[in-house]
Amino acid sequence: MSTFTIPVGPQHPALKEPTSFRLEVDGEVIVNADLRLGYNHRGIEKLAESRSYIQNLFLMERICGICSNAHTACFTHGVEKLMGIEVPKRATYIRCLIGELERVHSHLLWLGVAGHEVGFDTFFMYTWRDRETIMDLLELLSGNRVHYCLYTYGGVRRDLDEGQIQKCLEAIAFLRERTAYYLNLGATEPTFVARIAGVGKLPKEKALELCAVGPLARASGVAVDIRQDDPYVGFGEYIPFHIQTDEGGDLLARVIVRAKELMESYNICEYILKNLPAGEVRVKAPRKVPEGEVVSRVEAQRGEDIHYIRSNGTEKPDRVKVRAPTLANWPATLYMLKGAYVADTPIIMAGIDPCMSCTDRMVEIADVRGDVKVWDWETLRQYGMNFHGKRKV
Amino acid sequence: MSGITAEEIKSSLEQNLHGKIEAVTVTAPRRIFLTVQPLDLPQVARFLHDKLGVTHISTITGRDTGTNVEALYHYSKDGNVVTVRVPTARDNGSIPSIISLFAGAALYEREVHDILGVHFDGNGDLRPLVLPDGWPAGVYPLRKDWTYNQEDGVLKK
Amino acid sequence: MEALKIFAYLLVYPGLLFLFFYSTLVQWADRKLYARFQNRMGPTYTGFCGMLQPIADFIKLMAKEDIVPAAADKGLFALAPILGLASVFTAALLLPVWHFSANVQSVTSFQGDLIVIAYLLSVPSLAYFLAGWASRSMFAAIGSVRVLTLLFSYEVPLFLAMLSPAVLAGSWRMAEIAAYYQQHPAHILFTLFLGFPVAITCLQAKLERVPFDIPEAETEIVGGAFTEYSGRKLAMFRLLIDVEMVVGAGFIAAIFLGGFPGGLVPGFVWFVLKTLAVIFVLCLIRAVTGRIRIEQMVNFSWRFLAPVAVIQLIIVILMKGFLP
Amino acid sequence: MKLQLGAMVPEVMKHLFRRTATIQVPFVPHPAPGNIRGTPVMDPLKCIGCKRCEMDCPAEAIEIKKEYEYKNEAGKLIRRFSMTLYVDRCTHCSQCAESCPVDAIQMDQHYDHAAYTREELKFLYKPEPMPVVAAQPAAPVADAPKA
Repeated sequence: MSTFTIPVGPQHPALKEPTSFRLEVDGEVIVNADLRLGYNHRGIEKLAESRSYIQNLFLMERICGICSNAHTACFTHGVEKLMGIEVPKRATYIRCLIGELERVHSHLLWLGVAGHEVGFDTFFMYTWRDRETIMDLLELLSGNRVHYCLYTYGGVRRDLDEGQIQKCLEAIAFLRERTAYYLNLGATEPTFVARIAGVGKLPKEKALELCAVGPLARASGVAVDIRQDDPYVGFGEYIPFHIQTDEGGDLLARVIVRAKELMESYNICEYILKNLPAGEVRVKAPRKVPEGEVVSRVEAQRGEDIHYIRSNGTEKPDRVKVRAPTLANWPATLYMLKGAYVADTPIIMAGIDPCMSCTDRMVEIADVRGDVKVWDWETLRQYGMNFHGKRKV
Repeated sequence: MSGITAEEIKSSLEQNLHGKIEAVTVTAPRRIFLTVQPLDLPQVARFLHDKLGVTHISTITGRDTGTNVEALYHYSKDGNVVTVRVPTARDNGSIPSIISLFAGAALYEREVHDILGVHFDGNGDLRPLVLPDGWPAGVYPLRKDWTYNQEDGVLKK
Repeated sequence: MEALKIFAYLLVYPGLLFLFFYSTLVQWADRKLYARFQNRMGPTYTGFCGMLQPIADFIKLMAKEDIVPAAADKGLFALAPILGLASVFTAALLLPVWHFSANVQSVTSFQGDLIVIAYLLSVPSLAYFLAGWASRSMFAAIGSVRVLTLLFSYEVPLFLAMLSPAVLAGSWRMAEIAAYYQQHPAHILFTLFLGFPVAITCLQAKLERVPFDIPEAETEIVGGAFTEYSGRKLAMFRLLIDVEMVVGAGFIAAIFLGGFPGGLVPGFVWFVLKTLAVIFVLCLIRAVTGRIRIEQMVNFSWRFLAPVAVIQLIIVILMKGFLP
Repeated sequence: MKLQLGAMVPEVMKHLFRRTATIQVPFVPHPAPGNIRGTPVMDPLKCIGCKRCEMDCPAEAIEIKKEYEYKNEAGKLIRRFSMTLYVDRCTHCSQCAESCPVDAIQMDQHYDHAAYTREELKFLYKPEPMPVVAAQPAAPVADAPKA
């Protein structure tokens, strides 16, 4: 039987963000897969070169909505190294806390999406409902649900008070119980297990060869975690951390690794909240950054996030390179798709927790001060009527 | 935290690849920078892969220095980042591909080719990855002489 | 008077009018239940507790632009929803709801109507297949192939499960099966524990609901056979699925749960209660499972559903020998 | 772990009779936590016109303009500035409030801005018209549409 090609994307219900796969299928089995990125390219790397460091702080946050803190953290750590400033200890604790809370919200989101991709919508609804707890918490701590804007050069912008710490501890106790339930459910519900066990196998050698990162690599038994290998914000130094891996290499292992990481994050958060040192939360930072170059890495929720920053002694960086974890995981995804069933495509893709906004970073940018093309209500209405009038509908 | 340290990597590189590498510096804990000429890159990459056991390449950064273009290969091993700087010419610059050793680098090479116009010899698949269809050939947005305003309407047919 | 009765039977109850409104109500109940299972609200704004929401959706879809793909087979594309809808409405007329007495045969109740209704309920699946095939779209093509594969996997267990009550009652007529259960209420138990679950599972597959919504798996193949449908035709398909749900539930209730005794008004009440009970179970199944793959479905139905239905049949035949 | 058919049934049955987790926003008000970062509000009396907010705004949503200057009775030169805030671009990051050396910009609690045109989302904070006679400056007027 000859093969035929299915386009998955740029718009497809399985993809929450635009990207494009071309799957060559033979019946229900995929024989070849190809990838095209760039639908979300916003030119952030180019844009960063024309913005000051303070503006870039917020620009980096907007690379992605889910790992907003990870990118800012990575960028800020790098710039602080260039500036040569030491961050107060209380500030690093709060930075670590917000990073782990973000990981919790992202992993809960992923659990829900995994459920949704295999048609288990109830699982999706419950995990997302419980994720709201963490979103409310983040809003309470930082003033916003998604873009926390908590990082600044030399520390954090908001301090924690006693009431907030209490609320955090309560929420974490609640989420710990729920996560245990989901972990149990994910491993016992037959239809769910049937869809994830043995699906999307990625052997350890392949994970190493294709440079997979994050939970994907850890679920294949590769013990890489930037928090352990290349510690930042005090991991391993004064904040205890244990790497979580699984040998399965399939989607079930990825679910388990993420659930275990959730538990580990709860432990870290509780440790931080109970051992928060007193003191300042920020020191003054210069506006100009001395010349130099730095490679900064952070373990984002999806894996290793790496920034290369080069400064030239002015207020604006010379080059900012962002490599988000999703891009590193695409080769492994293409490998996993070959030989899989068409029905497993969405869950395999979702298995790496893809984030197109992170992957693509560039598009034409209109000068916002200039003539912004605006479609007002009436023009839109007229356009619609003309469009349908021409087609005689 | 365990495993090889930055200083060990540095001394190992200096001993074994004498003459091939320049300016090996440890700028910060676990950060090594070195410069390699394009034609020596395969040998350095092979040394890193076979002798030092580096399997992971984090990314390839492309940078326009104004006079030439350089690609920075960020290899990662036990928490150390070995950044190999490979300078090449701005026009028709080319660097040997490393995808036979590091299969994961294929997309990074495509991306650098897209945005800076560096050709990677040996990578057969250098189709546009991030730039839109219909992007004119020979226009590389991340070069310093490219600005948004000048390319206004670049996509209009 | 008789003519009026037939007219009312065709158009009012259980004909067009009742089926339309009742199926929208059932859709509402299904959505609301599903939402409450998921700790959500479900339809809220249209009518009392959002009861009119399905009707509003229907009207909205009817008013939408009707797009026919340029490459599609236009005749077949338009015919498929009408074919499906006609067959389920016809099937509804065969349900033993109103002026049936077990002794009198009529044009809507005869020996073998059990088989006829089962076949009429299979026609929608064929309509989905034709719809997907006529769309000439990649996703629709995969969807329609999956519709047929699914049809082959659930149809046999369903027929086997249906056989047991028929054998028990010794009749191929739904009214007589229902009457048999009404005379021997305890005999419901014989088919309740094996045959009924198999039939419910197959009905779930027939209605293409989670965990068997493989042909229209939204996250995999967009909308399956309905990918290219829009406007009026999609509205017809949506109505078709709801009516099929009502008829399917009524059918299961008639042959497994003792029918709808007592003439017009009590029969109506029984009909609503029993179909809603079946739909509650269907909705619960939908809420607590994920979608399985097509080859897992085939495995499941031949390795599990069909043998269970056969065991049920053997039990019933043995019981038949011992019963007075 | 052992597979268990219908593992989620107890959970969903329990929730059938519970209060829903969702509410009917916007018909039922959903209160934001007290320290949410809202929209910048400017006090024209305090502004010294250093334009640091304009420089640091990552979305380029702030425009500071000099309105007028005059000498008051004491002979002191007084400059007054207005701020135009393009709320459609504002990312509510509160960097402006942080950059301001005289605390002329504060964040309020409004976050739900929606309008049919961009003009409605242009908030103008300007000082009182210049006093004809050099008198005591009056209270400022925030010429912002009511949210």
